[in-house]
Amino acid sequence: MTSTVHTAPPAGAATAVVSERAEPKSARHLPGEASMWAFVIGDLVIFSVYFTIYMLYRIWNHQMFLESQQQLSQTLGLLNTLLLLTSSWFVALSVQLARAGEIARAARLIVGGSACGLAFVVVKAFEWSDKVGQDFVFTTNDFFMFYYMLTGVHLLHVFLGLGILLFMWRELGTAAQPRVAMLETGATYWHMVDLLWLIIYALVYLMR
Amino acid sequence: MISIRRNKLTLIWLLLCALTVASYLAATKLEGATYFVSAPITTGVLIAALIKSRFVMHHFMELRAAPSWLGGICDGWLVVLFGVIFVVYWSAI
Amino acid sequence: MRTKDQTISLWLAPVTAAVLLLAFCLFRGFLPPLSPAMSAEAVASFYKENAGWIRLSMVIMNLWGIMLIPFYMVIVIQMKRMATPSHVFAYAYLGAASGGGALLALANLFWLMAAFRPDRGAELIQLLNDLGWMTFTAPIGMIVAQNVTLALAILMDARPQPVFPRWVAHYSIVTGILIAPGALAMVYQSGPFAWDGLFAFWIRNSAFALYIAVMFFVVRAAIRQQAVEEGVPA
Amino acid sequence: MSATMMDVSARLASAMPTPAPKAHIQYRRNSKLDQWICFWSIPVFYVFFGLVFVCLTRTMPPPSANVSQAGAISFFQSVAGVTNTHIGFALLVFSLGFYAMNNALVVVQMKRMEGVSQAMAYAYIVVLSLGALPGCMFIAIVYSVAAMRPDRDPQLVSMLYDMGMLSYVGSLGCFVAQYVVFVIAVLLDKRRIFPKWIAYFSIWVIFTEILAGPIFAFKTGPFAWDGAISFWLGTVVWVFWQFSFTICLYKAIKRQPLDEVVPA
Repeated sequence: MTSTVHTAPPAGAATAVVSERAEPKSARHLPGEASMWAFVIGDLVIFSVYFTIYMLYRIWNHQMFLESQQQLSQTLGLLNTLLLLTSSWFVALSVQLARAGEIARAARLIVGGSACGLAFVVVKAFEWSDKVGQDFVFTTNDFFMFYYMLTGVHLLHVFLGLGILLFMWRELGTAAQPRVAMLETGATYWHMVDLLWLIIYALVYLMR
Repeated sequence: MISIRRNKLTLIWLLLCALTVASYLAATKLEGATYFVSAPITTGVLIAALIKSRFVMHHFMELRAAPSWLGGICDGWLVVLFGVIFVVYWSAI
Repeated sequence: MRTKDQTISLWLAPVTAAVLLLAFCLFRGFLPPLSPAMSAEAVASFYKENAGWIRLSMVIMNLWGIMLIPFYMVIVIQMKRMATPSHVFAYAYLGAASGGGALLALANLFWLMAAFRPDRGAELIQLLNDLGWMTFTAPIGMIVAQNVTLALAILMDARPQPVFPRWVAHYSIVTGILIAPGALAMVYQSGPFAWDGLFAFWIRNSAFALYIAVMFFVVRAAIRQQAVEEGVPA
Repeated sequence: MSATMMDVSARLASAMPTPAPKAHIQYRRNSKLDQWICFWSIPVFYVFFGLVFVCLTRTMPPPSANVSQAGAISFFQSVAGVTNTHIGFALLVFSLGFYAMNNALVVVQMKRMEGVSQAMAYAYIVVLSLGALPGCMFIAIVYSVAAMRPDRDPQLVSMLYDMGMLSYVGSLGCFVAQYVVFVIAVLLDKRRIFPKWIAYFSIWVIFTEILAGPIFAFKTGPFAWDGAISFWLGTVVWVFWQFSFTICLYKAIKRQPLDEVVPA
């Protein structure tokens, strides 16, 4: 057992990044881990495939998509978009403050961001149950199939993101020296969730 | 102490919200109660979405300070995705 | 004190073998095995006439067939005692053993389902019978993997006094080769490789039974060796 | 073979500074031969896998989910006429044993991690031993039974056709559990046995697995079992993941010090 210890990296790669960040640097800086960016780009590509397939089905049955689209609640869609934008704003501010050492304020902003994320989930649950109550379900037609699929897979990303925000909050609350790289990594994921929603909102709710 | 009120991120957030509300109004209030195919509305909301996406990536995800190859990849992705969406949409009208 | 449970599990093996042999003899479809060439009506009337015996034998197999797993796990533990570079083969053996157990349980259920309402349409009874036989006979990959990983581990065991003697490795491989033609039951409906054929039924199952019997003595010796090494009475 | 191994081990043992507590422990530190055997079983298994599913049995890409009973029968007749289904699945059930070796290898590497209990390693092997039955074995059994008697009642042939495809494309939980367990272990591991990015890549696979759930509700469109999203996108992402994962595994074994003692 003991022979395994000495082979471990001395302090972990993340702390090395932080100390690098601490000294003033004019050079360009990759926010968060490179591997998270690999994930984000791959996820964006996967979603692009969903969006493209959605667009094809949409033009193949444009009229039906428009009629079904009309059954959506535009107000709830707008509310959810504003919630996620606000949440993203809070998290972006939080990273900025954490970098400047204002840890307590940064933690409060993470709480705000999580609250907006949770509100998004609540609104989504209400919206879905309302639609199901009106007998618009996953198998109703192709539009609702895509509606539930796109918003559903996005919602799963939101759940994962809320978990990540929790870890960020814990990092800010408990670590003596919060790892900025870790916060940036989590924030990158959360902004991606926001970004994907902006496109889903335009494609599913707004476009005609 | 960093000010939130006089912060570039806050300005960006306000712009994003304004664009969102504008697209919402355009899509729901411009053309009456029944939805029909409308290239101007679609083009408008898609351009708004493109601008918003770019803002989120550039300022929230901090691509403006990131190595330029990463910004290039992300901008390239936006161009390709919205290009495909536009082409598919216009091919049907 | 780490060998008592192993000894108990070891002795569960002959008990299980006896129970399986009993179930095997009570299931009229094994002696001789039902032919894949039987018509649906013949299969249905077989189940109608022998429903009681089939249920009895298959419930016995259902209850006690998986009891071979503790014995397999003793082999895993003995594999982990070997001076192999890593325990990778022991874990492969463990995974393969659990996969194989699931298949036996599934085959058994198909036969029981066929016997549950034998007055069902003949085609349905035939289908359940086909599924039972195919699941029982063909998926030999897991058993073969068990034998191969055990053999490799034995060959790499660098202890001065190996846990299992080296001939067990060769014997495992031979048994694996004898069992492997069971997969051909997916290809042939008649002849020696059909599920009632010489290779896929008689040789496959006898090789397996003999292997368990031989392994009983081999594992017993290994447990005794462990007890001596650890200074514990076996 | 054994003589040379002991020879090598003796030389290595004498070169090692740490005294070994028991005589036999020094022998096990001499090579990674067993892990390499298991590693090379991965390409062997996937060659078999591709040969069986793509070339022989024509179940990948999957046949249409939207077929009549006659269509199901003609699938088995056309493919089974040349006994490809039979030979294919016989090869598959034979080669599935390699799969057990692949998974055991991941267990050994996961047990080397630090900051993670061995629960994740055990969970990994259990979910995959379970998953082999619905995810791979079941279609082999059911399709061989169907191809064996294509003159069965058409309803039954059609049912077997669905049973095979639904179990093969639709066995999701075992594999979702595999990826979740793997992600948790890799992200918590302080030694970085596997790089972080492979954990992130696994999250894509989790999401694409989840999007194969709708195959149980659709016979046409992107969510049918042969659909663009449920099958094609999921498969592309999975193949990409499997390649990256295999490379990571290779590097992990390569980097493992010869004298390292993996916890039992």
